[in-house]
Amino acid sequence: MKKLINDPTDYVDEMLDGMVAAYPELRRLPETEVVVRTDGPPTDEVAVVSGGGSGHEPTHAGYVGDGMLAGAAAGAVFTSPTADQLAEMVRETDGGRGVLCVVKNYEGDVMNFDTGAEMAELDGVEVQQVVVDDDVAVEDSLYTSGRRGVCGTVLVHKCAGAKAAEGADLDEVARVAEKVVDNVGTMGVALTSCVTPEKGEPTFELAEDEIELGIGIHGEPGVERTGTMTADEVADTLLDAVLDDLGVGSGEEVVTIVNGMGGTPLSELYILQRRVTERLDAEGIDVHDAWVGDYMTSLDMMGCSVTVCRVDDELTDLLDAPTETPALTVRE
Amino acid sequence: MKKLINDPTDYVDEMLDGMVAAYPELRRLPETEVVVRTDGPPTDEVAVVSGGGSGHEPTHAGYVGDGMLAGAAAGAVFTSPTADQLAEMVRETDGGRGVLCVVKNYEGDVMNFDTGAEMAELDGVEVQQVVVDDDVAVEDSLYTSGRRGVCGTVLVHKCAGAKAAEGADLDEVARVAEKVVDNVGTMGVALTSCVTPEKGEPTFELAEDEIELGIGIHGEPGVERTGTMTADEVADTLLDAVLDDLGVGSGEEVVTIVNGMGGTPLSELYILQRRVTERLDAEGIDVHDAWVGDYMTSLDMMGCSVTVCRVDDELTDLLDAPTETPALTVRE
Amino acid sequence: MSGEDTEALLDALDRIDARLHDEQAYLTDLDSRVGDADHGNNLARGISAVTEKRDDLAEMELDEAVKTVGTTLVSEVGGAAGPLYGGSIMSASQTLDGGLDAESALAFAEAYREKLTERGGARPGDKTMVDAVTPAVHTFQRAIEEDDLPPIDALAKAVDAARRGVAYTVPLRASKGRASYLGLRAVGHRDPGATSTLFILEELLATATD
Amino acid sequence: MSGEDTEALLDALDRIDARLHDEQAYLTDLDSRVGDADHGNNLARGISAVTEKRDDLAEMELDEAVKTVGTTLVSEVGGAAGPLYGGSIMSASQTLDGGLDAESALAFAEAYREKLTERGGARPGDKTMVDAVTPAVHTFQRAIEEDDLPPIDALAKAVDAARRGVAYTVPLRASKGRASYLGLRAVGHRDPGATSTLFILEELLATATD
Ligand SMILES: Nc1ncnc2c1ncn2[C@@H]1O[C@H](COP(=O)(O)OP(=O)(O)O)[C@@H](O)[C@H]1O
Ligand SMILES: Nc1ncnc2c1ncn2[C@@H]1O[C@H](COP(=O)(O)OP(=O)(O)O)[C@@H](O)[C@H]1O
Ligand SMILES: [Mg+2]
Ligand SMILES: [Mg+2]
Ligand SMILES: [Mg+2]
Ligand SMILES: [Mg+2]
Repeated sequence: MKKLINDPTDYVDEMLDGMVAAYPELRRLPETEVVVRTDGPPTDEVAVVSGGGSGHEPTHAGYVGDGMLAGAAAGAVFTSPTADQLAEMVRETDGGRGVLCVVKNYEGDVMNFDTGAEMAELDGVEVQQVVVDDDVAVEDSLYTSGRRGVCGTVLVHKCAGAKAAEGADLDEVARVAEKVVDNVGTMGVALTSCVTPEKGEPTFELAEDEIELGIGIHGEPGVERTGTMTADEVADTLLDAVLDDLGVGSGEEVVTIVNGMGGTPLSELYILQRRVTERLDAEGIDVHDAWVGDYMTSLDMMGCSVTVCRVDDELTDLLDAPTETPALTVRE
Repeated sequence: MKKLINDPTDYVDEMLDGMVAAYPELRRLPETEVVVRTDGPPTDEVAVVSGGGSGHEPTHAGYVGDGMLAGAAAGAVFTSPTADQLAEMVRETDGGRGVLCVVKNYEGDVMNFDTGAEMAELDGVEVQQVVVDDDVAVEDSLYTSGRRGVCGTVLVHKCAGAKAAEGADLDEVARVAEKVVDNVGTMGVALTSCVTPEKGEPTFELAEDEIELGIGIHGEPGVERTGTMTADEVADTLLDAVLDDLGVGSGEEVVTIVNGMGGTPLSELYILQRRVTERLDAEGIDVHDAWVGDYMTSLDMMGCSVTVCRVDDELTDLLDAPTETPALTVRE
Repeated sequence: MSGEDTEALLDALDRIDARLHDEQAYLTDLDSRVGDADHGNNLARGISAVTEKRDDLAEMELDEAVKTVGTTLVSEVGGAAGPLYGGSIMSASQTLDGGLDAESALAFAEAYREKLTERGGARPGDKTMVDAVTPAVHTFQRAIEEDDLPPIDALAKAVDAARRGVAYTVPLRASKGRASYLGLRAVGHRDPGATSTLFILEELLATATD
Repeated sequence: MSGEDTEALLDALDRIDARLHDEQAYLTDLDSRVGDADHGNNLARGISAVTEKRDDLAEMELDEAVKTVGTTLVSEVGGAAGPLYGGSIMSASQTLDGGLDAESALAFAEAYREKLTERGGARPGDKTMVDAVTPAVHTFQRAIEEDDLPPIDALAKAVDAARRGVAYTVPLRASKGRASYLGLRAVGHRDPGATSTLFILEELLATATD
């Protein structure tokens, strides 16, 4: 499989260098894979930070900026960043009002963030943590490590970041983040596996007439392999699963994301969006905003996910608040 | 090849429906594949419009909005829109100050835009046309239909749209557009062919150890097939060709685009950007702004293009002017 | 029904419709070698739009019907083929205002060729549809004007000439259209537009000899 | 150089370094079946970072050196394996402050097992590295404490037990880690972390018997 890379072991380092080259408003903390705002942490705001394995671009550093994240830590491809990098990020972004860590629910991420937070707390930083587990494909049961955190995380970044920009305190920012977590669900599908730079081959094999439902964002195999479907069938399958899990119904208001996994053209995402809108209209569910694009990807995977988040006035105000980051800009 | 589509013949229609569903600020002109601003054409501004075959999303309709395009016409995949749709777009977007058509240099596009403009002129609309031919891969010679228009076109949209938003007249808006055309160059490379929805198979075959240099944006074969290269070698090859063509040198100021062709992950584009910045720094060329992302794609093609545009104060002001479109938002 | 000529036109359109759909994948495949893999799809979409208007066409005089075929192609095909095929047919349709005979067929052919070359700027040898059209029209003219052949025989000769024109495009590099970007790599492939022109002429001949 | 024990540690690390690089693709491939295709790369990156510190380690007492191995893994590996391997080694290193003998080896093994299960919350049968570690540690304890075997023989038995633990993960579904998302589809694949644990134990044994 061909890629536009140099040495695979330099993948993350060179990607981050390119990113800060393109966005002078971002900079790397020296000797780390942590990206923060060049103009320093806002001293009058809670810092919302995130991080995780690489390969999900524009997640995570793409959301660093005014009104969203104060910092983002990048691990190796699909591998949680290490605790000391996370501790460094927390220490560096704290402007005195505390730090909220937005963590996706993977054991590696949770363990490393836990340790990182402990280390920063020893240095006197106030830290809280919110764990996002929006993937409805996997039942939360004794037999799993809980549900995974996927694309809904971006909405947590947006709302928590906007709340922080309002000047709210750490408890309030954390409350808003939890509120999004409680109201968001996502389900994904893969048409092809991704190819990691180090392995250079598909993580799983799919035949020409197969798709994989319930995939995560790390090229993990999904929960069910099935025959190919039309775009409308895919939209229905993903949307049904999410609506069912959230119990959203007629008269409620939502924000949706039709998210590409990295190798799917935007045109196909719009074709899916068409059906998602048609379905939500038919069910009497009000769509406050519909995001379409590559928000949380899995390298070059062809596929998509559908996210639905139940919103109220507080959340819509936060979602509509201005932000300026490489991957998301909302004008005043 | 698997795709998230329904019937291939509905591809463009459903994509546009999904797009206007996601962006209420856009609407389709009835019975056409033309997308315009929902709030109507600005009556005090020249209307800048564009269009061409589909398959290049977010081009073209993704650039419709405040500060950029007043309208965009979508043809079938890789096929210029028809003259009557173009005429309809021109008539509908004219707010009384005339219309500038931004046309990419393909014979089909030029012929259809010519006819469409003639038809609208008969209805009393003042129309001017600017033809973009930024692809430096193909020599302009007796043996070609001139150079192709590719990703540099987005910069023409941005500058002409910003000039129109200032209230400039049609001649002035056209002058600015021509100025960008005179100063912009692009070269692209494919790692894989795209797959059109109707054909369902790669347009050309590339072996695992081959890449294709000098491709356009329609899955046309490129100008040279060569062995795989590292990201740095690719960046050098594309950048050298463009810089050489433009004759840009030390002390000059440029804006660059590292553009993905649709199937390439953002992380790889950043890796390319890293080298582009390194090279331009070394050559003493000042980078006013570096755009990285999918601006003009070729369906699901893996590959990229590098665009360089020589800028002066007039152009940087126009590029920095606020705009709000689905694919590009610049804050005040 | 507006007369024998229009009826013949409808027969021809039905045949062309069937043929272009049969050859849709082949033409698209040819275009994928030297262009952007859409020529067959473009023409199939166009001819379908034309035959959808069958009932309306049946009510028209020949020249009006042919003009409608042209405008329909212009407004449905897009790309290069739309204005070239559609615009040339539209423009040449005026020659048929007195119905179809040897003389008006000749005038139509020449008007079509003229508009096509004017619009696209291509000359013979540029590896485009012009390479099928020009020899076909010249041969048709000579057969009728100098050799006094009956129109059907003249058309048969014209089809042969177009076939040789298509073959002639194979060893050429292109100077017009998307194939021109390929330089020497276009050599060895036949031009899609010349090929579709041949298919259409073959169906016209089949209609005439039927 | 800080003594025989540290020298043995360095020998072991060199062997483990070679082994994990040899098995990097294999471990990653295992992880691609039930996880995210990075386990081999994660460990290879980690052990390389450790052996880069070879000269520093050589100057340290055994417990400090082992602790440094742990912190290096924690700060270089990331993912789940980083804190699990690195954190458990770090924490267990305290047991070695008097150097290496049968007793401290036993204490190290038990401390490692305890920290690992505490940190990850996995129990035997959850299809994780715990399935290799737990039987290995229990077997090692029994061999020394009850059967009075020399440490090397005890270690050999522990390696055997770990090997059976790895085999035991094959028919299981997972309840922890990424494999847990796969449900019954994880059945039939060995756990990558248990497998890498076995490889490391095999190299420890090889060092000891050398
Ligand atoms: N300038 C031209 N003059 C004459 N024929 C042309 C010209 N440009 C293209 N063609 C013809 O059009 C054909 C391609 O048509 P089509 O694929 O439908 O359009 P597009 O090139 O816009 O994709 C070519 O094979 C060639 O015969
Ligand atoms: N909660 C846990 N307890 C014990 N071991 C675990 C746990 N979660 C994962 N593992 C082990 O970690 C291995 C995966 O490591 P690795 O692939 O490096 O990390 P990641 O899962 O973050 O990609 C699994 O094969 C399993 O043995
Ligand atoms: Mg991982
Ligand atoms: Mg075309
Ligand atoms: Mg074509
Ligand atoms: Mg893993």
